[in-house]
Amino acid sequence: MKNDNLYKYILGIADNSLILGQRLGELCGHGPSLETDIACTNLSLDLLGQVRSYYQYAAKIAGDGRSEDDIAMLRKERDYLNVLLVEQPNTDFAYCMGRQFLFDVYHFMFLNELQKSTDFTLSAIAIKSIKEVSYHQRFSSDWIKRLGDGTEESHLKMQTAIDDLWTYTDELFHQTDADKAMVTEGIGVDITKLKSAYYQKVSDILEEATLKVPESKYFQKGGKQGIHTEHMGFLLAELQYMQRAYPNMEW
Amino acid sequence: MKNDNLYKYILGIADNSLILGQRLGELCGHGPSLETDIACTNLSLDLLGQVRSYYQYAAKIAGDGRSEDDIAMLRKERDYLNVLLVEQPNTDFAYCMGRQFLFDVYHFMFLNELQKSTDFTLSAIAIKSIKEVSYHQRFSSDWIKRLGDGTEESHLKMQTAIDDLWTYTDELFHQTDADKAMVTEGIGVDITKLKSAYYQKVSDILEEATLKVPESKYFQKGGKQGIHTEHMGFLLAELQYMQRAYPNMEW
Amino acid sequence: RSLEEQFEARIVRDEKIEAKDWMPEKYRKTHIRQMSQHAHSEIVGMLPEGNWITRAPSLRRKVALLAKVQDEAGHGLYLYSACETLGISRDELYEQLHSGKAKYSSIFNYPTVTWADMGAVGWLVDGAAIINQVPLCNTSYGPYARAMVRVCKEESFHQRQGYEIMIKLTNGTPEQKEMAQDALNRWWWPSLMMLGPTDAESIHTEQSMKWKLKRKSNDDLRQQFIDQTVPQAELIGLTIPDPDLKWNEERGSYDFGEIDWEEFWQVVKGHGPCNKERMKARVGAWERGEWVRDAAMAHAEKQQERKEKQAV
Amino acid sequence: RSLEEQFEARIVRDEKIEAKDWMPEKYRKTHIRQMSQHAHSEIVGMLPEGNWITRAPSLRRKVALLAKVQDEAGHGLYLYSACETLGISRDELYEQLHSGKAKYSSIFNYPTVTWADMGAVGWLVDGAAIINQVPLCNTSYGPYARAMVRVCKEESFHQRQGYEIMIKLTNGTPEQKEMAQDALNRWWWPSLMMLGPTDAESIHTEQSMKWKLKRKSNDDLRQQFIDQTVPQAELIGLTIPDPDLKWNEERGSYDFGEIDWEEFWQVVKGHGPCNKERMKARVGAWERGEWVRDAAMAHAEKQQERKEKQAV
Repeated sequence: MKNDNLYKYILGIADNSLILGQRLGELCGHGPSLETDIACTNLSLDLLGQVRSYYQYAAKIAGDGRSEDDIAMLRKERDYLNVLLVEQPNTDFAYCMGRQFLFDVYHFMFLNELQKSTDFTLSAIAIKSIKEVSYHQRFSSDWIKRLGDGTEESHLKMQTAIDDLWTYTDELFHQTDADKAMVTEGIGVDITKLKSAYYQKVSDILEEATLKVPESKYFQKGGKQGIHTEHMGFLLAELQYMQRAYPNMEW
Repeated sequence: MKNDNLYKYILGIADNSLILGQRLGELCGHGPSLETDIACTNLSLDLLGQVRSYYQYAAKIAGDGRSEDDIAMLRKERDYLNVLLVEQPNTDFAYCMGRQFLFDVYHFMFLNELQKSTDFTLSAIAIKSIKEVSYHQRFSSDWIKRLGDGTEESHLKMQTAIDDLWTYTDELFHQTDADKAMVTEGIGVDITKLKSAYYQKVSDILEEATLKVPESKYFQKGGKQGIHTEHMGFLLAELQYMQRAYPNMEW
Repeated sequence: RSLEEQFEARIVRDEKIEAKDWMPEKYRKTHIRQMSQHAHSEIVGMLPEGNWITRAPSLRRKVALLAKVQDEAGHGLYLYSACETLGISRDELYEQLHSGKAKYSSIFNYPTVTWADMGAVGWLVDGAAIINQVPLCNTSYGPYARAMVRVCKEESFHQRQGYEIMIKLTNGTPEQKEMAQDALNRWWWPSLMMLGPTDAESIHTEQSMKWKLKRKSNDDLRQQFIDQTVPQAELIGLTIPDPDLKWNEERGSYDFGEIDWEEFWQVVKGHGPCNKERMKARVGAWERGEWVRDAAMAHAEKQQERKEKQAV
Repeated sequence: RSLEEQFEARIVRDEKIEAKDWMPEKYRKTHIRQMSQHAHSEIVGMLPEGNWITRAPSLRRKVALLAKVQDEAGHGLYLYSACETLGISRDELYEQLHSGKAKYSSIFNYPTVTWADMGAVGWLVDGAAIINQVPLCNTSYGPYARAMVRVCKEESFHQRQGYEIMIKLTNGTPEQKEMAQDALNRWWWPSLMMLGPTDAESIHTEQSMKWKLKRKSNDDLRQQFIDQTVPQAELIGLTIPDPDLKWNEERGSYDFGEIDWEEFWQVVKGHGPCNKERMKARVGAWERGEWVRDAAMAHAEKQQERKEKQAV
């Protein structure tokens, strides 16, 4: 592919939102209250809406006749480039909100920079998306505070979730070759520069939520190289089911 | 297909064991003790072993180039003919044993008759399988008694499972058109004749287990017509994943 | 004139009754029952469609399905709120649902077996719902009537969306066509049942007519649904699974076959294919969510205290 | 001569020590540690392979995989039993595993990402395990030695089965070949690490050698594994992911690249990709199973009582 780096760069962004949107979609109708059900469906909707723009653009770049759905749903697990964080399961509502929060803070900072991309399409998607993501960040931060500074039980559950998910945060700032190439071309965001602000922001909110900022220095990685956790295969089996079972049809 | 009824008849038998074997396979490594893990894996192994013989025979009858795996793993959900009972999820160990027990008692009686089939292959499979299934029945009956007549908690859990699963027992004795045709030809088992002995046997064991025999007269059906519960699609998404994602390959 | 007479006169004049107005106890109770039943139906109705969110066949359909299920949650929310104006709390309403005391539409006790069911549910179930609900936009109780205006607008969008799924399938491959026909086969009769028991067996009707909680009989609504839906099915080449279905020139309506009322009552009484599953899902979500709701409450109280302290 | 001297002399004479024999406390403790670690590895090792049971690509492979995982459970069972002969209960052993006090082989903290991992795990992980374990068939403690004879026989079957999965893939489509190579790339280095830290960093070795709990150093075992495996990889057209790998004519062995010991220690210390998941799965199964085990116990007691009553 001529624009192989750009293509991979877009997938890296889109896959994060696709997989997180899929996880949120699983929750639908099973959340702790009607209000949270509506809100989580909304997050999923926003993310999947953004995802469509990215994959449509990726399809255009690939130029090999594949549609947005082909790209979103017909790759092998090893070809999905999302970070491990977003594929983590809906263990309980604390995990859902923890995962959301740790991603949203990154996502917002990332889109904020992507707005300045010299790539017109990416910049336009970022400008359109950032308002939504700003709301996501507010929503998940509020829940971190509510659960962290709620009851003893919720505090414990929220802390456990943050401790477990923390190990997946470092990967957000790992640069792939495609990332580096895109930074050089002025298209991509230099995520390494966001890292300290990210941990500052996250720590501030955790502290406000009376939660401890985890001290572990051990982190997991692999998603950006397509090496996922064992949860991913099952998520994909559902995501891809119809496209795999009924190939080449219109829906 | 020339032998359409025979083909469907075999699928009806094989799909029960395939889907139950798949459910048991999910448990592997997650059971309440190492001993039960080994035993449940064993049930799964026996069932899937039997299943291979049936599908190989079905493939021969179909004679359209499809292999046992194509038949087992590449049909659409609506074409699976197993009873609803066997697809019920592994809610807890009481449900697993309840499902197993309610199926095993039927399965044993069924194979006992199938041994007399005028179809040599089916009769041979039945003769080979019945020893295994006799063990299954003993194993699951023992657990019904242990859990029913164990602690207060286990009694309650076992009763709940039996009450819930009871609604799927009647379907075991519904005759499809293929069933009827096969009975006429001396190939198939007249399952309607097994019904009262089945409920007698099941009731005896439930009573021995100090459990109440459910009185509900409302039953569910649909599996034999390929109309499954909402659990089935997710089970199939996993079962079929590799065959769907990597079509026409040898493993 | 008595309060009751004044009240009835207002209804006859098509005036809206509002939450603060005097109303007979039976009016209040009947409304709570019907509105909560309606709200519960929206909430339980999220489950059979939610079942396909993770497996929707395209991103466009996934987004549309999410939006639809979200709308249903929204309808549930308006309707619970409207219900709360009559002096019952949301927790009480949930309690009635979870204990089985309150009913919800029986149609949601059928499983969604294939993707085509997303089309059939939108087309038929939302279609029947609209026929039930449009007259309620003019019902006598103000909060309910206003909620229904909003609900109906969205439902008719959902119905079109469902029908469009069916169009796409019937224009597709033979497999897709078969999937569409199969869905129609499975959803047709339950959709007819959705419009309620035959008039002969229907209770509460007269009173409800007076209060404009009901404006047509179940059988009339059913006929309307059939007359509207049959041509839609024909248009896209689908066959209604009723050998007795026949245009009756004289009546200007379709004659149709016998409904299996035994099945209807079995499902209503809690023995449909998914009654247990649906309740397990709702009760499970509620119980698993308890600590979350408690935390939110505790946090809000803490925040309030802090504010008060600052104010001092 | 002291008991200790007699004991050591027996070991030198290659006599087996049995459960009832006198043994030094340290011998007992060391054996409990090693045998339980081995048993735990079998049990935890069921998880990464169990992960593919529901998704195995053919019925034949599904049956073989089930049988393999069942064998592992069986190995766990012998080894726990052998361990129990030394006066520790199964519950205590589980407690040590669940609390993190006891270790298990670090290799099982890597995820099984594709079907080819079922091949690579059999070929490489079981291959390395056999190299570790064959010498233990002659270890001094009788129950352990006998358990190992049985284990090794099955492991070598598993290894062949794993290699056969790889052969099938490398003879398959380009996608399958790529899948096989990818699995080798991911499992090669962890497999080398499986044979333990370099001799320089290895503790307990001398004592273990004397007791025949260890007969070769980690580095020797590793070299043996590499020398055995490289030709197997070449035979099926796979490339070992080590640019420094080179046949050393003089040594008659392969030279190989630097192992990432930092990764090794990270995983050993509990921070590998799946450590948390594996423990959650084990602890979860144990906790969810408590009422079942309690019931079985209660039932057995009731049965016993009934028997006793009848006997009276």
